[in-house]
Amino acid sequence: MSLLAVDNLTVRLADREVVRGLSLRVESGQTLAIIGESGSGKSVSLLALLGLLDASAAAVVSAERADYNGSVALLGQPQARRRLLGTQIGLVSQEPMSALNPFQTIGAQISEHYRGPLPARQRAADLLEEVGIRAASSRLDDYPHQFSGGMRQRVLIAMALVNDPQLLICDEPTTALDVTVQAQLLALLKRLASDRKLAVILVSHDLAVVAAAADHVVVMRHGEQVDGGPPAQLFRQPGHPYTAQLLAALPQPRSGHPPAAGRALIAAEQLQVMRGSGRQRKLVVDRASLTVGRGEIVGLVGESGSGKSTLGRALLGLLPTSAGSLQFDGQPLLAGQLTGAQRAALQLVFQDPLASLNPRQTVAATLAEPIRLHGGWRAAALAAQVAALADQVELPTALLTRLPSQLSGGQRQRVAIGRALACRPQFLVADEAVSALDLSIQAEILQLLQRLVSDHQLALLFISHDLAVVRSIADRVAVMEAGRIVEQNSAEQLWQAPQHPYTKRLLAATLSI
Amino acid sequence: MARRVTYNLPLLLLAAIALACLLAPWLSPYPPAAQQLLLGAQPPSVAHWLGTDIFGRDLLTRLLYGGRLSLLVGLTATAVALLIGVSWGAVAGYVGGRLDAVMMRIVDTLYALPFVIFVVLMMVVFGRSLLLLFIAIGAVEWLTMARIVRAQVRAIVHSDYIEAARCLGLSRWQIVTRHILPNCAGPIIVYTTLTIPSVMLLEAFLSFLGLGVQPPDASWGLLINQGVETMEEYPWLLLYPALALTATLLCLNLVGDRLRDRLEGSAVGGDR
Amino acid sequence: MSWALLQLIARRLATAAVLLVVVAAGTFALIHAAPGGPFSADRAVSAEVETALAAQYRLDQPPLLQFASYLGNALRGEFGPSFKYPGREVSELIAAGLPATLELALYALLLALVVGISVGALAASRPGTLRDRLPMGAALVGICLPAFVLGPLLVLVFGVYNEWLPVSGWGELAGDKLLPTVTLAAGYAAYIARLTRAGLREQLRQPYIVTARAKGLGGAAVILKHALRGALLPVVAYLGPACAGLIAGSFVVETIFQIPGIGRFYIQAAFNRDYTLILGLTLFFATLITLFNLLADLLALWLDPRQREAL
Amino acid sequence: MACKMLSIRKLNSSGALCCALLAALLVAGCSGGERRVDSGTAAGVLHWGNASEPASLDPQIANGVPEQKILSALWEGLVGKHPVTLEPIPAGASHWQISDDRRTYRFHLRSDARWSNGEPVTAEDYRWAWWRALQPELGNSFATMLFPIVNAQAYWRGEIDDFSQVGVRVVDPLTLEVELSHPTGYFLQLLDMPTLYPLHRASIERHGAATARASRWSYPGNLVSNGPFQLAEWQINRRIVVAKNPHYWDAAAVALNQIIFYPTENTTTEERMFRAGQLHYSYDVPVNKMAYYASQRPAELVVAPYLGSYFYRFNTRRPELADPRVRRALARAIDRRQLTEQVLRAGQLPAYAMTPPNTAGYYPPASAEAQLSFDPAAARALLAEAGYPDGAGLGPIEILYNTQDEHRKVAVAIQQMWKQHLNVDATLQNQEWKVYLDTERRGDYQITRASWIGDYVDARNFLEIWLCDSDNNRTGWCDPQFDQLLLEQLPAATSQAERHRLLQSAEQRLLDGLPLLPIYTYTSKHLVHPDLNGYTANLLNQPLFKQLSLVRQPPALTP
Repeated sequence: MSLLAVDNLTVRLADREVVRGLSLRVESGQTLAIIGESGSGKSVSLLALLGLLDASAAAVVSAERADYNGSVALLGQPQARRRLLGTQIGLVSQEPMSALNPFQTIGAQISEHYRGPLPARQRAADLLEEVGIRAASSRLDDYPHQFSGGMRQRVLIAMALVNDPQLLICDEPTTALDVTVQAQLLALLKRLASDRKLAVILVSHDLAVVAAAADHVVVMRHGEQVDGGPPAQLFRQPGHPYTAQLLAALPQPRSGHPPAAGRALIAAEQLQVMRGSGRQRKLVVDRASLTVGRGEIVGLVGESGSGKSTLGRALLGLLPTSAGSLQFDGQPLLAGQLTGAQRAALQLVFQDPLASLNPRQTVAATLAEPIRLHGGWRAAALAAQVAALADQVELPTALLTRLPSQLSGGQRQRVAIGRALACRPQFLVADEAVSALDLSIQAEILQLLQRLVSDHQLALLFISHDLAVVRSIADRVAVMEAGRIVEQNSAEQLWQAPQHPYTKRLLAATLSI
Repeated sequence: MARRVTYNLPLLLLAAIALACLLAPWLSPYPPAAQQLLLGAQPPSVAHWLGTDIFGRDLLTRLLYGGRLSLLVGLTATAVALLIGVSWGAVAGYVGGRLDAVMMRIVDTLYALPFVIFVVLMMVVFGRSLLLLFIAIGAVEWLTMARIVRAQVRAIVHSDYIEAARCLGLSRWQIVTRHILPNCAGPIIVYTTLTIPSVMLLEAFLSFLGLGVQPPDASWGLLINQGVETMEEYPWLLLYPALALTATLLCLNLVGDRLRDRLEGSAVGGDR
Repeated sequence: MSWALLQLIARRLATAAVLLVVVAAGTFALIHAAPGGPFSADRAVSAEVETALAAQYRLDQPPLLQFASYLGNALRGEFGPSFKYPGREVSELIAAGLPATLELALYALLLALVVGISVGALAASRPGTLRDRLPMGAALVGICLPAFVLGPLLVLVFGVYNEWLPVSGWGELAGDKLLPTVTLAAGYAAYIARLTRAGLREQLRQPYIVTARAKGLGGAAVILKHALRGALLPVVAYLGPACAGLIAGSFVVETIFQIPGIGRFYIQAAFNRDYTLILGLTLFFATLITLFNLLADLLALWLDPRQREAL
Repeated sequence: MACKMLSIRKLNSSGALCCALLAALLVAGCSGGERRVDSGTAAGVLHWGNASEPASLDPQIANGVPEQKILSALWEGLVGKHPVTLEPIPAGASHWQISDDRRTYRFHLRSDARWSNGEPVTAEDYRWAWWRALQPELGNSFATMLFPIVNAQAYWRGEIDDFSQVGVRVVDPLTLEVELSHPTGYFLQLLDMPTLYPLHRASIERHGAATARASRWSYPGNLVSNGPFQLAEWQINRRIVVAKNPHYWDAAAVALNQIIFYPTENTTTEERMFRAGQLHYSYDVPVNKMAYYASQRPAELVVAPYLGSYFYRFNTRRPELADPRVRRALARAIDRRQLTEQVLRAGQLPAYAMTPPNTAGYYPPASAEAQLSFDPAAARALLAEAGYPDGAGLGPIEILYNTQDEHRKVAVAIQQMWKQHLNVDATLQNQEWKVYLDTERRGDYQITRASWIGDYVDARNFLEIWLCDSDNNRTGWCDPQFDQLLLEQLPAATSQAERHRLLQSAEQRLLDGLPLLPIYTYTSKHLVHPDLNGYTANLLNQPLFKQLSLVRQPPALTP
């Protein structure tokens, strides 16, 4: 008998049907993965089942059947359902940075709802140990902000396990984490599932994660279940075009040889960058040397905090360097003393397209600003220029009058790229430019970037933590660890024969289907 | 449509009150100081819609003229607070670093000053000049404004779109005026709508202590204060001014709340 | 941590000390710039008397010297004799009025906090319902109703028309503390209710609330154990301004209810040009507000571990 | 009842608990209303509204009316005043003799007069007190009251160092002889003023120098007085309690056990206290409440003429006001009857002269009313005569008053009358008390509000402020003939009739010169509880506490 059996679940939020006809079966000791892009209703359906949607969301939830362990009707018996929460069912929710109460020690949070016989602190320490936090008992009185993202995710898992539940629901447990941490966490989940005979529901948008962890996969799109099956079978023979489409959008290793690199457009030699002020001032980029040539795409990989964004900004002349030399097109580049032409030639595309756009400016105004600044265009020609720019980044002109909040993620990123292009740049830094995007959109943006590089002979520094993406786009790859570039090679060679142990570790942790 | 009207009711009412006060010289049927001593303290009637005060002055007229003064105090003092607060907060927030630390330290320190007490003292010492009242109240209220603007600017300065603007090569001035200030406008407007009522209340408080505006001028605070003394004999002298003040403050608060909800809604709602 | 905390307190106290000197100087300049002196009266005081008095109170010395000696004495805790009340020391007057004022402000603050937070929490737990709209509407009206209107209204209803509660006094007749406390607290209770509600709504939107609910905690437990702490941060931040407001409010309430506190002294002292009393009271109020701000900051530190970390 | 209301309040459990705790703390019993007057009447404790916190209880420093009330309960001068007629009555002195030239007074002290510590009151106590009163460093603003005594003024000014040259002589412990520089009809009245009360030297010197202002001798436990009551308790801004003095020579006649004085600054609050049964006597009555008491509870409202004049000062140094015709025109354009009856509505009497009528039998010149009465036509004619036909050219005139509602009402009304009858614009300027005093003293005004409350019942007290070098004149008006009448002729007067005639001619000169604009004569108004017996209003608004008693009255029927 299934631990959790759901038939034909429907969720309406404020008169909009967000989940339609979802059916799930979860067995003990098995991991069920729900996969889908943002807005597909995967998280909502689970929260609705558990009654955890915000009261103000005015959710209407119905299902033909939603039984836990064959005994509790989740939708029909809200009191009984609440008793299950935290005892029989554990939830590891999204966003490890904010899913913990910032005002309570983690020890208190873990053991808050503990019902067992052990002393609460003892229990909390044991669990922390189990999820792989070292010196657990000494960290019980620490607050969430004193832990890293991966650690917080572990704390959340420990918290979910406190009453030895039978079902663990993990909502995007690894999304914001570095690859090495991700691998550790997935291993942990696997271990727990087998050790404790746990049933696990894993919600994710990452095919590779799902492939690595799940026994059974459900594919959701627009609130409906479109496909399902064991991952090995599903990913080999997709049952639905959408699944196939998702698979096709996975970044593929770049085929063909890189073009012969021309003269370096931007060249950094032994660059050092400090950040912060006063006592908190520290070296973030340590003696980094890097070149990017015209028409070349250089990938820069590394885990969070390795200094890759700082290096990217330093190369753009946005941050002062404390040592080393930096040349652009043969001319020295000094932050704060850039000529107008240099400023225009060095542009940046950000990770979060929404945050990088002024929320009060329309698309047209955003695109027009750099044109007006650097071109001296006349008003009549301005509209045409903006339209041409939109065309270049494949943005429908109908969207020009909209505000960023009225656009989709991919459209926003196109606007951001268009804005950078408006300056007619020669060197572009894309800082995690596709990390926040859904798989299919990510593929489109990557294509766009590649086309622009070849069309305009741009030099592109592509910064990402996602090695698969870098491999799919970069000609050359530099690996950063703790402020230093530890290895630099052509993409092909790097993947085939990594030299540095860190590179090896990174590659080993990378999941693939 | 009807929903829209009820939603905008506070704003409409506010506009009506402000307009009526503004047009007082043309709207009011009597000169503001015209007394009929023999007709002192008449209850509301056809000739005097809201009755007359103890000097036989038409209360409606007094209320309209008083509203001009109260609103003027509210607006001017808020404008002073706005001017100081926004520039202070914007400079501290944008420049950041040591200057920011020093400027905000000054604000923190000034917070601990008994400003209300100073206003009282100043009103005692320098007599009750309206101008001084504006400046004094404005000088009290700018601190919170500076904090709000600074926090907002700080958040915006570190946002990606400001970095993008800097990367595009915009000058500081262009960045501040085109990108930062427009995005601070929301909280500034909201706080402004909430400052006006608190200023008007402060003026009423000073009136209670006998430190408000000078007769024969009257503010709502002064009218209420006089009304309180005769609330048993001539209740309308308290009722209508209190109603006018409370309604105005209520509307301002409601408008401020709505604005804040809208701004928060747009910031959160766009994301998902 | 505690070392950093001590440092913070020491730094704040040092700033406060400087500030108090500035306050003293400002007040001193202000009152001496005011027309009219402490001894002027309707009935002309003859020149002989005036000189004799000025000499007795050292008003014949240059202002800077006067200020310097005042500061020196103040450091020793001597705020000088009152001008208006000969034979009374300023510290004696403050000591006489302080209990009532402090008690009044404290009760009002307590009442405002208890009522404000519970009403705000109640409203936030069921947003949009009558349980939310009714008290919040009342709170909005409460904010807009000045104490000098509310006070007399309460007095008339509860003290005069129905002789349930005394109309004046403090600690003399049974129940005479109730009306002044309610009068002073009403506006703050209303404001705190609004702050609490807004803060709670904000906190309840945070992801960690879902985590708490996923533990099987009920609505009340989620609010009390998890959301309230964060929601109280704005309330705590408001305590500083509230303290200043309560002191100003005590001027009004003490007048209406005939309460022998120091608030009543202040306005009188300013009108009477009782230089030493004004100075003493202003300094005292400034110290009180400064300390209260510090207390509020420490409270915020206690509530919010992240702020503690940033110390 | 309040308890019930609070408990009904719906709050969540923890909130309700806290609230209940707080309520318990605040109500502490919830016994319902307690009427202080009822318990007070039963215990012989009089609850007395007394306007403000006394600055001091040193009779030679305290100079306010509220202080004077308390002092009169604590002390007794040589001679008292009859509570109705204000005629001199024996007090500290059982009898006295006046010499034929009416310059020497011989007072025989009661042998049974005692200080509140039981020591006898002696003539030396008076002499020493008067010596102290004449020390300038004490800052006694009423020292002038002693000036009728030979050489007192010279001593005070420092022209004489030897106090023995001042006309006060201790004949024997129970006999005090006073020599005046010229006959002074009102001298006996002065003896009832706090400045002339005897002082207990030992108890004063125990607490510091005799002339130190900042002395603690006048605090409870330290203060030794000779009156019907002694100081029992002084809680700042809360209450002053005086208790019956067992050593008082007439203690048997004193009915009250205690009087509690409350500093009721806010008259609105005071009235509510009275209505709620917290006071037997109110210091004042809010104007707006007059009608209610007059019609509903007339027995409790006591309104009586008061020895005080309310007037405006003209600054005669200002060119536009230098012409007496302008001043007269302004004075005649005021309808005082309308002002007092319609605006002020507290029984004030329209005034046409400086001195209130019937000031110890004195009346202002009979022609005064005719000269200043309301006559718009005459006023306009005068104005035209002075060169301002129909008010033209007489720029806006500023009326300066100290910030207070009552003054504003009068000023607003007068402003309107001038506009209506003379077409003269007036602007109103109010200043806070001390600022107003300063402005007035510097002569930086056109017209100011002013008032004068009589210290003793004699017309001279009202007229002397208009002397050329009087500090209280402040108008720049100076009439040598007026000075001469008051300073030279008046002291020489030999009979009451002659004296009154001289005063009348002086007042006539004043009204001819018109540096002032008489407006009304004050009234005193109080709310008096029916239980309070023996209270009668008088011209000086000064009760005789030893005669008051409290007797429970059946509750008045209030409709």
